[in-house]
Amino acid sequence: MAETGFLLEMNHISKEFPGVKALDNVTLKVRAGTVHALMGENGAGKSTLMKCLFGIYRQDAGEIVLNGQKMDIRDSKVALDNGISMIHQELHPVPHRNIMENIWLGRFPVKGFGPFQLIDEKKMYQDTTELLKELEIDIDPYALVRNLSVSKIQSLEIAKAVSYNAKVIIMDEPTSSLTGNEVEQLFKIIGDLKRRGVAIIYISHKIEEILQISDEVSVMRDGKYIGTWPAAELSTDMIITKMVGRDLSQRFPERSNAPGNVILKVEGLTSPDAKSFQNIHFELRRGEVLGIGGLVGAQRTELMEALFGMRTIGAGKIYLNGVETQIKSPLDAKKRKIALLTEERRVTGIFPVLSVLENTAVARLSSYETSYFLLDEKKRKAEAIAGIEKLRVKTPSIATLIKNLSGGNQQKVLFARWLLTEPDILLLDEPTRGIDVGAKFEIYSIIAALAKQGKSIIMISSEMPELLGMSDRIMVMCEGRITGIIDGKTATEEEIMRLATRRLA
Amino acid sequence: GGQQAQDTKGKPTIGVAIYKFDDTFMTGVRNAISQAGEGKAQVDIVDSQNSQPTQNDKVDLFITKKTNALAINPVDRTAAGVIIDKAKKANIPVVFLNREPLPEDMKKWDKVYYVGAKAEESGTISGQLIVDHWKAHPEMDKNKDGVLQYVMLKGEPGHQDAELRTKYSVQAVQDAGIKVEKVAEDTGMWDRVKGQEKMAAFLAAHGDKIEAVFANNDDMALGAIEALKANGYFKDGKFLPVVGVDATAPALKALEEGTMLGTVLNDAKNQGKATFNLTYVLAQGQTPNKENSGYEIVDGKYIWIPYKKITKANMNDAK
Amino acid sequence: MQEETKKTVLSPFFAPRRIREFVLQNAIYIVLVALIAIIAVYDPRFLSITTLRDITLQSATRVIIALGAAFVLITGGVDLSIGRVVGLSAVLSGSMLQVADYSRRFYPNLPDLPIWLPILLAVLAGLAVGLINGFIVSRLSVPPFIATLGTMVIVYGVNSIYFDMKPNESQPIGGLRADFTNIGSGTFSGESFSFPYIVLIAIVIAAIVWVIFNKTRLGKNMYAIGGNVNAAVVSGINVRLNLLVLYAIAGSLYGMAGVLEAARTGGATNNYGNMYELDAIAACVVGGVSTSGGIGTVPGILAGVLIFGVINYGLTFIGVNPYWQLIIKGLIIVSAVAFDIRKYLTRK
Amino acid sequence: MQEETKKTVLSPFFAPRRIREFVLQNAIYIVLVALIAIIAVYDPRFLSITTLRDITLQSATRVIIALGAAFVLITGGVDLSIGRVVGLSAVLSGSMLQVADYSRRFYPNLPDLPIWLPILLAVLAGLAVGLINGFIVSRLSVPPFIATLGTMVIVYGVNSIYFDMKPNESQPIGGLRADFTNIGSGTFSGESFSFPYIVLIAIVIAAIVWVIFNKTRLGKNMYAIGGNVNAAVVSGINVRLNLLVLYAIAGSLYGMAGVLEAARTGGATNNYGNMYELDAIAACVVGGVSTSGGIGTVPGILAGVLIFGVINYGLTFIGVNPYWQLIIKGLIIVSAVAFDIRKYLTRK
Ligand SMILES: Nc1ncnc2c1ncn2[C@@H]1O[C@H](COP(=O)(O)OP(=O)(O)OP(=O)(O)O)[C@@H](O)[C@H]1O
Ligand SMILES: Nc1ncnc2c1ncn2[C@@H]1O[C@H](COP(=O)(O)OP(=O)(O)OP(=O)(O)O)[C@@H](O)[C@H]1O
Ligand SMILES: OC[C@H]1O[C@@H](O)[C@H](O)[C@@H](O)[C@H]1O
Ligand SMILES: [Mg+2]
Ligand SMILES: [Mg+2]
Repeated sequence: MAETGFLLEMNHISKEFPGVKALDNVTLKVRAGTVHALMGENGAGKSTLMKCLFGIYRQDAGEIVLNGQKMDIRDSKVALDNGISMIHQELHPVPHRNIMENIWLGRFPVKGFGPFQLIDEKKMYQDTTELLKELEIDIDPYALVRNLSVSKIQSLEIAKAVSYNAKVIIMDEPTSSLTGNEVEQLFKIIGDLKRRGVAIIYISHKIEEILQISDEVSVMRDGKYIGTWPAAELSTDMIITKMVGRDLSQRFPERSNAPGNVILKVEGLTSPDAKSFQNIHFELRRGEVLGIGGLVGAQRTELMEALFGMRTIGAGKIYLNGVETQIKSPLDAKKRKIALLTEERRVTGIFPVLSVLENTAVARLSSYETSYFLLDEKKRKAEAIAGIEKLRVKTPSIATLIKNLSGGNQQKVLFARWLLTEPDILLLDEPTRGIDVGAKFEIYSIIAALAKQGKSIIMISSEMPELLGMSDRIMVMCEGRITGIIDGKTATEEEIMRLATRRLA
Repeated sequence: GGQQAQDTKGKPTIGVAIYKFDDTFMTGVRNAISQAGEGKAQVDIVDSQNSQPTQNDKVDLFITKKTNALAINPVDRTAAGVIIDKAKKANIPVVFLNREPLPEDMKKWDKVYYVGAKAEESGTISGQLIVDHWKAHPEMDKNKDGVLQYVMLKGEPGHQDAELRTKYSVQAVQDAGIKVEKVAEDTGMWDRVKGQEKMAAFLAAHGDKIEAVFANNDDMALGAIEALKANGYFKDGKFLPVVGVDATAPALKALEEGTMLGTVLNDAKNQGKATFNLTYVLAQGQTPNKENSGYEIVDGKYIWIPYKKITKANMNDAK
Repeated sequence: MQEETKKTVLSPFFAPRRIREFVLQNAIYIVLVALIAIIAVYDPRFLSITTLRDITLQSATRVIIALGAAFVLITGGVDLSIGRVVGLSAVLSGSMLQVADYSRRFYPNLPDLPIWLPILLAVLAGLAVGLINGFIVSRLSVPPFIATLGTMVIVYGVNSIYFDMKPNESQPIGGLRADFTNIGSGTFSGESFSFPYIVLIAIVIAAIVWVIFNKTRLGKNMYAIGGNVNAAVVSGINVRLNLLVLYAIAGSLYGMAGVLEAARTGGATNNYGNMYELDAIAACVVGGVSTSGGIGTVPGILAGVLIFGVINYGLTFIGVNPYWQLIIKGLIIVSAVAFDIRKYLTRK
Repeated sequence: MQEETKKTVLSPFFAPRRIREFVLQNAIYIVLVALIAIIAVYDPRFLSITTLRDITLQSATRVIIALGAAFVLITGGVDLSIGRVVGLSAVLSGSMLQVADYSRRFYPNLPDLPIWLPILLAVLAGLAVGLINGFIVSRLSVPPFIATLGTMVIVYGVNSIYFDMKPNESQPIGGLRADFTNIGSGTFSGESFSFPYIVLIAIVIAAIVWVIFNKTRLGKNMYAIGGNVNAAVVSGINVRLNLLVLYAIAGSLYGMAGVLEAARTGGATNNYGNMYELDAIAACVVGGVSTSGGIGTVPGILAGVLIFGVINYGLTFIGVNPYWQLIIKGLIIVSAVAFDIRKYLTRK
């Protein structure tokens, strides 16, 4: 190691995209055997900085020094060859291939020589089994990735990143799709890696996590480097202040909603798939926030999708305002003033090649239609702009393609999209995934305000504080069944965990 | 481009539109046209890519460039009417070749001519080739029923030559007093590969029942011969008469080897030469006649280049 | 956009970066102008009103077809049935619009129909094929390539059977009525100008398509479906219905173009339109339509068609040998797109 | 997968669910068998050794071409240059392998070359076009559709210029040497059997391709690139190099097929191979290759080619009118894929 004591130094890095200065003279210094947290609001430039380190982008200016040596990281191969691996914020699975092929992609073990090298399937299988066992991930190496849940894919990416035996591992929001056990598991892995002298750059919006596992914290704001502090010297509030540039006194807004009469009633709702949700009964009131807790695989997503007309229902009834209703398609759902913010932003959320404007207005078009089938362009633009301003989306313009926004800002655009439809019932599946604290507060405030206006909200969340802080009632699911519905004001994390694992014992 | 323009300064310009450049026969014609025109005129030959709309576009372009005469090998003979209207409006004489416009269109203007062969004739001649063989070789009637069992390999459906050859070849056999039975017919799209594959299926389905193979052109006939070879024909005395049209070089080779019975020469050289001579005279503002064009002009508008029956005996005529 | 404009005002327009940006954003129009310039250098007579008229005339039906193809391409599909649909509607309209005294009428005893009726029928035939394509794609989940490959051969088969009916028996259809051919070759003429009807038709259709693409729900949905079909479903877009309508519009445009091809050439055969799909798709892609969907504009498509028009016409104009024309054409296609595509590449 | 197997042991194999699953997973093979059965019902003589030989013979070159096409399709690309490359290598090999006493030799004074030399040159020509395609796609970022559309016309232009050279002047190439045509039509014959060389060649190539697809890095990389190119990039795969190699292999396979077409038919013209790309891509897709990349197997592709082989041969065999053949073919393509695609559709 060089005398500086740093394993990795990124000095004076700048990077500009058309219309955005994503990185402006950023410096990051990381020591071996430590977890270095990188924090900042959505769009602060964290992912971009990491992409420069991993050879996905090339910085316009600045240098990267690894082990005292100046590096020219032309592409990801160079990064990997030099002991840098990465868990990406946007997951990168190859859907139609199996687990092993996904893990060993780019470095398949071969046997034979010269042009007659064939893949050593056996070794690949053994290595995979070993790796998965070591990391306590329970997946069949032959399973096709397209059949896995998001959380399994996330675990897979973690396993892959670890398997490179890298000196530096970048983790860009690795826990965004993980719950309980899996997060614990990851932290254990991180602990092991630290002991082996690996440096981990850890990006997350979950401040509790950061304080729990990191040694040092660097903060960025608007593409600029703000500073680095030992984690031990920081508190949640201090981090927030440094990130946001101002104080944020509360994590959750005051709520003054008063749940009214029942708007949605679900009776015995059962999926035709025996492994999915079974015999679901619950009621949702006007102006109520109903949280849904549970572990990944609890079939919460499937339940929401069924309510939104995306899945067939085997048995059971849905009553809207007391009237039995069949919801056959999302269009149907939308007409009945239901909105769904899905879990997988990239798969079912954004239109990557379309602009922020189009992405915002897309679910609301019928209301801009004048006679003669033409759209009222002025109104469309005005409403979309109002929508994204309300959510403080950070974008150079409304004409910017959404794929060029940071992950969190994309999420806000999706939120704006559904708010424009003026729904009575909002189904939110992990609504604050990948969203920074400041923006989270904004979203919570919006949820609270909507509830106050009499709108009803169902919110799936794997973040306990969020469930506790926002829900009037919390419904907990396990293996497709409801294991309890508890009062949000009196509930505790322990209680939710107990219910979430009730059927597993 | 530029160079050519200098050599040919002061010489008349002639615009030629061929229906499709990679047609074997028409390539012979266009080569003959440019040969005849060498040093005398600037001849612009363009490809209509087997598309009538494209050909119309090319004609517009020639008119814009004010060529002195047009030679058009129509993709679709009925489209001649529109082309004549365009030419008439611009007062540019036009010679059609190879595919004959309808008589009512030919009558539209006096500066319209036609050079070509009668497509019917090529059909009739291939029929006669079979008739000659039938008469000379009674064993050709394998099942001795006095009826000719034949298969037909048709060119591209809807193509004038394909339709007429198919019709008139069978007609000629019947006209000679021989009864016919069609065992199978399919399109080989003028193509050697398809000719071979269709023939293979015919043979598998009908085997020895087949007594003759008509192909609308030589390429398909040669494909059929390959399929026959694969089924043991043309050795140990096993024979089946195959006839084609075009008299291409590979076909002549097959005549020589005795695998093809006969073909029909479509006289590219004379079609090309007559076309050029006619346009050349017209381009200079003269009225064509036998003296200045070198060919007899029938009804004041038509030059007929005859088809020729080709067998092993007279194959040198086709070289 | 708004912010962009502000910046333009601040930084001098001719800063190298601005120029680069401008060139990239307008690559395709620059290619078009450059092509014209190069040909004009070879032969200055190329810059004339007649040339302009010829090229626009020749591009008119192609514009209509390419716009149809764009409806499908932007949804992320591809349509191979185009050419055969053009052929079908050319034959259909031609067969019902022959002069009474023509020797080989398709329907010997058909009375003179009002001209709009056969045209309407031919367009409806195109629409019907479009609906079938849309149905196969959206209901049977067959990839568009295969769905339209299927209809491509089926439509050709059906058209050929019709064309082969007695008494026509696969003879080219000719003797079209003057009121019909006049649509294809007539002009509005004033003292010093003449403006072909067919060009006007193409312009009107392009304008309508522009409105559909940019100002209607259908158009926005089209971009959304091509941009991310899953997200479109979740956003409450009736994807199946929209696809059906979009394919149907595309089909009617091909049908319309087939009618105009018959009118323009004064004839029709079952082979009309053969391979037009390749030209149409190529023109779209050269004009900036993405083959993976979600991207494409009407002016871009017009430029794409015109580029091909200029190449086809210009190379013949300056007398390039047809085989060399192919080579040059291929090189231009590839380099135009290679140049244009830069605007989408994220700089590393 | 393993879990599935476990369950099979527990639940009786013929439970309706199992059957459904089995049918879906093997849709394409079932279609193939069903087709044969239907034709055989019409005409039982269809089930014979000659038929089998003819169909495999006719499918041999198509298998090679379809396998080539699959290399490109699985990367998520598409290759329109196929047919023209086949034509190029047919003409190249044919032009150098004519008998000495043929009257219209392409090279009148060329000595008898060792047979492998012209064949090698023709295959290399295919490889070169493949490399160019790969270069345009991977380096210039041109979408494969346009890149290969460009080379398609360029290759045809080049081949036509070659074919039009004096003294050949676009005459069909004939008089091929017996040792050459023998590759295309010869057989290993024993007492009671005969096995065509060309079928053996196709089988060997299919086996090699199977190994490449399943047992080599190149193959796995191909699936990864087609499945998610970003995943490939961030896993440190040299995507450009892999694409280059994959397109080049595809090109050489087309080249090989072109040589065999010339040998099989005993002739060649510049029009050989025209439109083979459509057949090849259709066979692949019918055989389960996804047009959006990442999916496809060698047995599936073989089944796809055989389905077309059976349709083409069988319909002629039972004497269906050519136009009806088209219609039936179109219907089969669409329904086979509609049926097969079910296995990927997640039940709602
Ligand atoms: N390819 C791109 N093209 C244009 N702009 C981009 C591109 N990638 C990122 N940006 C912009 O750069 C800025 C930084 O984005 P980045 O993804 O690094 O943010 P982040 O800190 O990771 O945010 P988040 O917490 O939401 O993931 C944002 O304004 C974003 O819009
Ligand atoms: N066996 C499977 N095959 C395919 N997809 C699956 C399977 N199991 C789960 N999924 C998908 O994974 C996603 C999450 O799984 P699931 O619905 O079981 O958990 P959840 O309780 O909704 O979890 P989360 O809190 O992450 O939303 C869903 O979109 C579901 O469709
Ligand atoms: O249109 C193509 C066909 O034209 C015919 O005249 C010729 O005889 C055929 O061989 C074929 O070339
Ligand atoms: Mg990020
Ligand atoms: Mg008999």
